[in-house]
Amino acid sequence: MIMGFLNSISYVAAAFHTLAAVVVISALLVVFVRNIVHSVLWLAVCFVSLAGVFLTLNADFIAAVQVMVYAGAVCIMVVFGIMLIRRRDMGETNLFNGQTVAAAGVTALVIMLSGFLSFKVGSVTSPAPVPADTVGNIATLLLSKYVIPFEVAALLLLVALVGAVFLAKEVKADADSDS
Amino acid sequence: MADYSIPADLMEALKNKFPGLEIQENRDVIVPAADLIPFMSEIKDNQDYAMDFLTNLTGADYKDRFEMVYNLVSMTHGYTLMVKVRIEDKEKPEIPSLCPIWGGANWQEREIYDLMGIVFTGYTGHPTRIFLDDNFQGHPLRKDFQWQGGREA
Amino acid sequence: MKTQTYSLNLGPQHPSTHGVFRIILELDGETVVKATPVPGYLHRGIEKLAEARTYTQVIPYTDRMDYLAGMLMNWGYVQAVEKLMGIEVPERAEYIRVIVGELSRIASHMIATGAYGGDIGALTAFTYTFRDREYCIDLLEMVSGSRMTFSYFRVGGVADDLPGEFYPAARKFLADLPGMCDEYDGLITGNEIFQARTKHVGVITPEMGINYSLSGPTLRGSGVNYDLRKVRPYSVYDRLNFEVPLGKNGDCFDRFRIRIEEMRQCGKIIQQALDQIPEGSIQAKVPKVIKPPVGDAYAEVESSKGVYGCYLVSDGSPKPYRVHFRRPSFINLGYLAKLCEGWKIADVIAILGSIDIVLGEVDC
Amino acid sequence: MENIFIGIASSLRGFFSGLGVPDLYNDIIMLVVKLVSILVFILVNALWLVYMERRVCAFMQSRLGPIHVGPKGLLQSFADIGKLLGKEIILPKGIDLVVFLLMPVLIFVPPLLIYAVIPFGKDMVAVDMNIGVFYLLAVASLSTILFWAAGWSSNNKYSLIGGMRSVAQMVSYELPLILALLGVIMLTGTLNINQIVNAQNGIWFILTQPIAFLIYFIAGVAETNRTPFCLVEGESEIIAGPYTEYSGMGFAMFFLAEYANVMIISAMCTVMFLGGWLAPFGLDFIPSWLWFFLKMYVMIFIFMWVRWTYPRIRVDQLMGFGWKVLVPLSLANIFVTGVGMYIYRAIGW
Repeated sequence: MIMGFLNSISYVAAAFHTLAAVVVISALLVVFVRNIVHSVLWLAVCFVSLAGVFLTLNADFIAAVQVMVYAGAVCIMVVFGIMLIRRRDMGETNLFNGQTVAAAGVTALVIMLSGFLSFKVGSVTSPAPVPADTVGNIATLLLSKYVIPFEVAALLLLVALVGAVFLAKEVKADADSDS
Repeated sequence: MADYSIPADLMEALKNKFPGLEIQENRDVIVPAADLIPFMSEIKDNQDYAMDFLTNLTGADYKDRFEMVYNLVSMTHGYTLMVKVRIEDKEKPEIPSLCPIWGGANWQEREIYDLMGIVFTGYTGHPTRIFLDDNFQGHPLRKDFQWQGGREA
Repeated sequence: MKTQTYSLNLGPQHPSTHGVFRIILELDGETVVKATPVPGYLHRGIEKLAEARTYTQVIPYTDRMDYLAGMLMNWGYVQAVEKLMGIEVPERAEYIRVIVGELSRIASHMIATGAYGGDIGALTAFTYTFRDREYCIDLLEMVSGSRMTFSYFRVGGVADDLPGEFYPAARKFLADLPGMCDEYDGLITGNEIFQARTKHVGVITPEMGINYSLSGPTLRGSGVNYDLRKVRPYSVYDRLNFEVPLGKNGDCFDRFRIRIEEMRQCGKIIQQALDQIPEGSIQAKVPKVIKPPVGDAYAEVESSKGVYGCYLVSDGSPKPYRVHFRRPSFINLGYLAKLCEGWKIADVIAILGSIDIVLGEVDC
Repeated sequence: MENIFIGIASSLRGFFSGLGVPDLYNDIIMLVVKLVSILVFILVNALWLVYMERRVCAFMQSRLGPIHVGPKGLLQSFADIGKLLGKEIILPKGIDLVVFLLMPVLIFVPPLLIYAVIPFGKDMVAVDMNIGVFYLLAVASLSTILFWAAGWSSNNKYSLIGGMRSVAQMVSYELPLILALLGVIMLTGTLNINQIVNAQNGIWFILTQPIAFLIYFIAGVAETNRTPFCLVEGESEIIAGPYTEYSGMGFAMFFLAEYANVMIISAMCTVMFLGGWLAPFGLDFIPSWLWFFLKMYVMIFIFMWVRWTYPRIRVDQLMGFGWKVLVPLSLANIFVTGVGMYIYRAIGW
């Protein structure tokens, strides 16, 4: 009987729902825990499980990017942000402020909008199977059809990098640490 | 043993400048406490002596007085000189600090303050205890110090 | 950007403070804003203890100050007593003192060299110098029967003559010594990372070095030629031919390098002393109970850390009235607070290691 | 010999299908078997590496190292583990309890995930992933936040400094690490680790990409926090960095994870630059997995050699070296590789 039950469910679907639940719960915890460090750690959990969601969609490249860029790098950036907070005890660092109502309104609006859009588009399943070599396709697309946006993005990052170097230099003049 | 003390004529010049000076037979110099800072500045800055190196700074507790001992060396001439200062006030011993003249005096004065209880004046925030606990009572190197507590109570 | 400093308590239990020493660091990120050294965790009151002992009984206490170079500590004290009593030490005893003193200096510098490697992160250097130090300590054991706290010096001479097997063993050690120093140079001094870590770090200018009464390799690293063995030769150093290694920049690297060079010079000194050592008595005629005349005396020797002085006051009784030791490690440390400002935490360790302190001596 | 492990796997699979287990479950069982054997492999190797490190260190330092426990001291690591298991886990005041206790456990997850894609021999890879190299780099970057969280939760300034250093170090060394591998990826045109190994059939990439190998090696040392880049631990400055407050098995987990990471970097050096499990000079009679281990252990030995020879670099020098030397060098390497490939094709070999 158990065998029959196991055969009846789709493992991919089960994995998807589990991961989705983890994503939602961890995302909520990011907002609701009171300690901002815990919040960051939950954010990492959220990103990693989001990568898992991508994996269930056979988008392995995007999943790896998700882990690398978000779970790896963005968390590090948040860590740096935390270090700039002046508080001895991290216990009460992630609190609600007076704009709860406004934020709730905006959130509700976003949820409604995205719900409306997904309803309008409907769930579309591509008839073509997922290509095995996703990376190659992405590379080809990036360097042919989307070459101009790609280059513009690269330029933007370069500008950001130069700006960061410039800012760091300014700070140095203020006799700051280099961590 | 070679002689490294200051030549007699230079000593004479010092004696003329500071009448309160007392030169002992082994050429140690006893300086009145009031003359200490001018005397030390003189022998450090006057290039005839150039006593630029304060080797040793210590004190001793005698029955009727405290005595500060300063050993000076001249890097350029090679002279050595032992300067002594007598502090007659046993109750509240005070002497001007040499920190403004020699940085090396700082820790040695703190040590003497800590262990012997001689207060060095004229340098803000100085001296403080260096070895013993800040809450420690008394100054152990004084002859009248009695150890209270511990194993040999 | 506005930043906030925080304080970090370095020690008294810390792997790199060379004992129980504490520095309170005020840090901005990893940069030191203010450093406050706090000694005193090993203070035993040797100066007070000495007042209740006879003159000879004080000798073992001196070993416990710089326990890495016990012979030199003995030497400074007995020299003060001899000066106070006006004792002429026999020549053979003086040569023996030079030999064991320089061996002690080598042993101390070997630890300084190896431990400094460890401070910078090269732990292997530590084992190499310790391996070689064993040979050095073996020689001192032959002479005194002890490996660290020798108590070998006596007022007016030394406790015992050199044993027969000492001479070949010492000559073998001296033959090996340059090779050992070459090995340290190859392993540590020549290393690129080591040089990057130590060069131009913690610079002491000659003026500041003199002003702060620094001595020993710490001062000579800044290029100040102040070595008592040359400047005011005591014992028989005026008959021995050696050089005083000097640094140029006064940085950690120079202070470190000088110690290795000094080891080579020590080897030369011991070699000459072994060649020149005369036959004769090893002990001057000294009364059984040492009772110096009333008065005071100050004597100095060049220990491995710097100028080690002893100020003695006698009231004519068999016990010293007042003993004060001028400990080079203690006075060299007085400049640490200023030296550390503006450097990183890692540099604080490098600077502290380059001064080469022994806490037994600092706290006395 | 060559197919001993593959043989075991297929006979196991055959055994289960003989029992009438459906294919799907058989796949899952085989995956679990593979993962468990990888876990055992990591632990056994980490224990062996602890012993090896001590012996190599002793050899470098002209002493003997562990010789008393077991033959030639081989059981020393087990004795150590036994000792550490018996130790009390000390929980300092003011720690973040959950994070503090969780980190030594989680620290083993990234290495475990990475081993899934490493080919230990011909056809001996748990998961033959299309984007293996990229996956590996992505997962490897995860361990930094674990170090940081361990340091933060300890409520100790030394730990926190160590944690911050680990973040700063990762930010500066992840980039050259990836850029160095890009040269190889350009040559092969694939992210599949097996294909990269196969591409080295003619010539190992250490010969065609020597600069990339050097950069990868240096950045790899920095990734594993070993001397001369052991700033995160830096025992003469910050005691033991993030592990300062850990005792007993918690500390041992970090310790073992370090060796697991050393193995990963060595294995990656082997795979990307030293021809993986390919036999050099046609020495085919030695099985491929043995070749892989030989090469990996040569790399591990070099890691240890470096560790016990060099002093530690300073934190600002580390950043300067990463950003001012390694990153430009790796970018130049990519440029030269690109131009070289273009010329190569233009000549038409």
